Amino acid sequence: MNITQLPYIKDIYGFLGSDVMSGLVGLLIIAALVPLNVAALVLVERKVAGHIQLRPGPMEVGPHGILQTLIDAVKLLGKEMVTPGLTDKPLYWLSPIIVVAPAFVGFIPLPFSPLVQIKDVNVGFLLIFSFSSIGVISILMGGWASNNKYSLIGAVRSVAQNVAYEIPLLLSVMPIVMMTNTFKLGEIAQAQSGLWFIFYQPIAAIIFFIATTAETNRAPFDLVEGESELVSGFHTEYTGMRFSLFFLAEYTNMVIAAALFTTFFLGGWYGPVLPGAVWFFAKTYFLLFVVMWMRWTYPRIRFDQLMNFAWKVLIPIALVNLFITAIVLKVL
Amino acid sequence: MLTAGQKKLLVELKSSLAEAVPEGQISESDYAKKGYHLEVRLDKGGLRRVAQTMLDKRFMLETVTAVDFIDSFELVYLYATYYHQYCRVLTRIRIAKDAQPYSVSAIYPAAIWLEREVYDFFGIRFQEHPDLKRIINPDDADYFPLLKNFGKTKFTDQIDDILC
Amino acid sequence: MNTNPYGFNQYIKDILVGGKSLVVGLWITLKRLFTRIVTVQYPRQKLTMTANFRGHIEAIRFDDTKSHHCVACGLCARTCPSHVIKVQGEKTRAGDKKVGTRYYIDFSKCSLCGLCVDVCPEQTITFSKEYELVYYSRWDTVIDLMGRLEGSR
Amino acid sequence: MLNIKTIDDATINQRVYQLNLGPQHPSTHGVMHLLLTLDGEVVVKIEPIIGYSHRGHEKMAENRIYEQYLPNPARMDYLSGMIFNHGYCMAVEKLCGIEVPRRAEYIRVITSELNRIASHFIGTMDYAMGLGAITPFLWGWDDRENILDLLEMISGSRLTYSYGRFGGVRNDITKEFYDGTRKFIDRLRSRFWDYENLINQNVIFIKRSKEVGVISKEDALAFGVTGPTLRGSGVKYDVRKNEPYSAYPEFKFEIPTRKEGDCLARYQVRMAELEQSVNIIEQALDHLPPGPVRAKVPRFVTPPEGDCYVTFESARGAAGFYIVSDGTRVPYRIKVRAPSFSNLFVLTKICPGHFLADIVAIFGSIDVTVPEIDR
Repeated sequence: MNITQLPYIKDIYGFLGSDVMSGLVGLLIIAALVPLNVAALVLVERKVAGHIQLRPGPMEVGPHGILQTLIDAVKLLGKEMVTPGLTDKPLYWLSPIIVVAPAFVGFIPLPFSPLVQIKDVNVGFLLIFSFSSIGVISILMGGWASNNKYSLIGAVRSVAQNVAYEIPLLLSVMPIVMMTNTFKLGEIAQAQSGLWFIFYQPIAAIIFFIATTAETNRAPFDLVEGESELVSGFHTEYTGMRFSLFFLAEYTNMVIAAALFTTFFLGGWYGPVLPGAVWFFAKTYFLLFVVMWMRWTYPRIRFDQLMNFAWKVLIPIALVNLFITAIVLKVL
Repeated sequence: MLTAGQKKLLVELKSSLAEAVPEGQISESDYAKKGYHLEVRLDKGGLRRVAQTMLDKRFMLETVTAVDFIDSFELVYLYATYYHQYCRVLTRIRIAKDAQPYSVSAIYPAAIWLEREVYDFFGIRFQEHPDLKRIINPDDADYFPLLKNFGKTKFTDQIDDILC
Repeated sequence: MNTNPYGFNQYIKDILVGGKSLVVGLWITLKRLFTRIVTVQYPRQKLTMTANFRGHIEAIRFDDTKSHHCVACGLCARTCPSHVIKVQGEKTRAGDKKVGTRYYIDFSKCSLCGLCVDVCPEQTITFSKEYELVYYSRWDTVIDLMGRLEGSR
Repeated sequence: MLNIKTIDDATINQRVYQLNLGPQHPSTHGVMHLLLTLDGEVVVKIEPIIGYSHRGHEKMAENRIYEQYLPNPARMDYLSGMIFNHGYCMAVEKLCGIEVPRRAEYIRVITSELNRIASHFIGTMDYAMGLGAITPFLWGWDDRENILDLLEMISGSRLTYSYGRFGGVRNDITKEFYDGTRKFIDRLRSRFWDYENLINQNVIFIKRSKEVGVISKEDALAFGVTGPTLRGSGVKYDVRKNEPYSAYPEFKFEIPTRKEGDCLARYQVRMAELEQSVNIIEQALDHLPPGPVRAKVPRFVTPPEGDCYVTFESARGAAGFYIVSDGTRVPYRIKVRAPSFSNLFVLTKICPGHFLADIVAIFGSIDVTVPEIDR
């Protein structure tokens, strides 16, 4: 239920109030807010990394380096977009675009607060996961097209990694869907008014968190652009704006992953006194801090261990968890 | 001030080396002044025989180097051990400028690189060496830098008479 | 989780011990997150060099002659490994010692080994505290110590 | 560890491709070029290509008198510059028969051990960074900064010290250095717990280092491997203990070794050596004898004709100077035995069969400095 679905809106605005327009307006808002959000996130990451490593992080631009990311964006805009020779031009040019597009679409079904939600798609759950898997194709295209052995290795690794972690991701969230028997994220969030689902499903929460970190190539699973092995993986040959598009997509996926965790396990917008959206963003940003925190603590997992961990640990545990939830729901 | 263990080891070494390389002169030298206990001076050959006995005595090939005495080269092989008391053996062999000694890389794999470096800087070609090519200098270099006549310019002559 | 087969409890123990070590790792980084920053923002704040710091060499101003004691003996020029020093001197009056007039060093080639400072019989050169040895052109690095002493050249 | 399938040459050149790890690569600790022949991600053959930072130290030695060669050793292994500097002075002193006063020997031990701690910090934390953990590297750098400040206090420079002179050291240690070292030792001891739990116990770190790059005792002997890399394989060889030189016989310290010989063992040996070095420094500071810091030595030494070989324990292994002198003031030939040179060559034997990520780990765990190899 969101603002546009209130009955009288349609007859006041007529065509303007229809679903299509609200979707468009929503997308415009996303297109405006998400890059700002990413800019803030990049700055927070560099500050957190700095303070963990006993250094202040960027301090030069603006008070306490606040405008650092904006200046970086301007610099990246100014930088020349070099296209190395012998690259597969169409794929090379298309890859950054395809990586960013699904990242924005992921915001539509997210229930920021009971009123603020672009469109409570009745298959919101599936929409986000299906669009997020498109990102992998673009990484493969980027890696293959830039005609560089390191990026090819990075791209091939990212495909295997995302395929291996898509399954535990979905399996760990199925118990939630079984408990609320709906795919609409709004209703899932609403069902947690009493007790948050993290207390019902702690194991599923941990698996979901690990799987999303691996899905967005972050922290101990950042094999795709492991700096110390593959120079910087699939986006080695990208410069200027194309490089920042990859960056944008990575951070947007991180935000979506954290937002999903809050809607599924941390009770979406429920919180004691503050309005819904504030609680939602507080939880999401805390989760993002945890992801950044993990990045600056752990070494990188080796590729075969990554696969063993997914297939031999996460998936069995997720299945067992699903099985137990099914029995418990049947019995209750 | 050799310890008992070292004395026993030196005696044992002398005997096995004498029977392995009869024509070489084996002399004991003062560790405090020279840094090595035993010096084996060869003239014709026998590098591989010495290397084999050293490996049997569990010595390590520490370094291989050459010294350019204007009319001839002197190859120096240094073996050290860490299993018994510490002991170091230096093997010295005088070879002509265009001689081609046998490589010990079959016995000590470490010698592959050590001998490549000696070739790279002195031009001494080792026979039966797996891949004798330059290791540090650029591959297409046609000079051997550590020879005494390499790089003799007016400037370096000037320095020599100032300093010495 | 590695390939060799082993009991189920080892499997669980692995996960639990591993999990604990991961959490302990997080706790350590959190602790460090709130400790004091140790870095110095270089262009904004500058560190003072210690007494023995070795910048490029400079002549000492003595109070008895209001200037240096260099007698242009050339020992430092001879002992310098990279031939960086050029000394010129002249004898003003017949009986006296020579007095150094020009003392050129090219500190881009100087390896700061301190041999010249040690070998100088008059102890007239020492290390300066200058560490920003950056110039736009190669020839700016050739400086005249005597000139810097009088502040003219 | 994967047992590499026996690939016959026919298929070898279809599926196998060559990858250049270096000379410009984030984790090659200097300009090192590893030419890898990969089958997928498994390494079939590895060939280190060296010579990028060759400056001809041994040729320089033949144009300079003994004193003028003093700055060179610190430029060979820049991470243990002090140790190499004292090593070169020891070699010339042995050649000329110069007697070094006890206080100078103690100062040499203190500064060498401080330099060893600083170098081990780089070795271990750079290894951790090779695996992807960037934070410990910067913590290591923070601790190393204290050592560099201490050494700058007495020697005047941070990396390429020319602090040793024939017959002792250039100047005496100050009170400030004495107290600074005491404070540094207590601070460092409190930090060991952090490193231990963040890295050594971390399950990802252990999984990445266990059974990776195992060097057996026979390989180590055949390839002439020395230093922490050798002690990781269970051989108790440390020149400070086996061939005691300078003032080391007067201190009590043990040689840490591990049996497994894999990357984790080498890492643990280096961390354990940190504690041993701290003990040595403490003992040396406790009984620091008074007296001169430099023996009476002529301004330009002229050693007698002959040759001599002196070995000492640098942070990477048993380094050595072989000096041939012809009685003049200019050495006839100086050969430097670089421990990294032999330690690096072991890679060609132990790397095939590992993954690309392991190569970076093994290369980091062997801890070589490139200028020392190229000399």
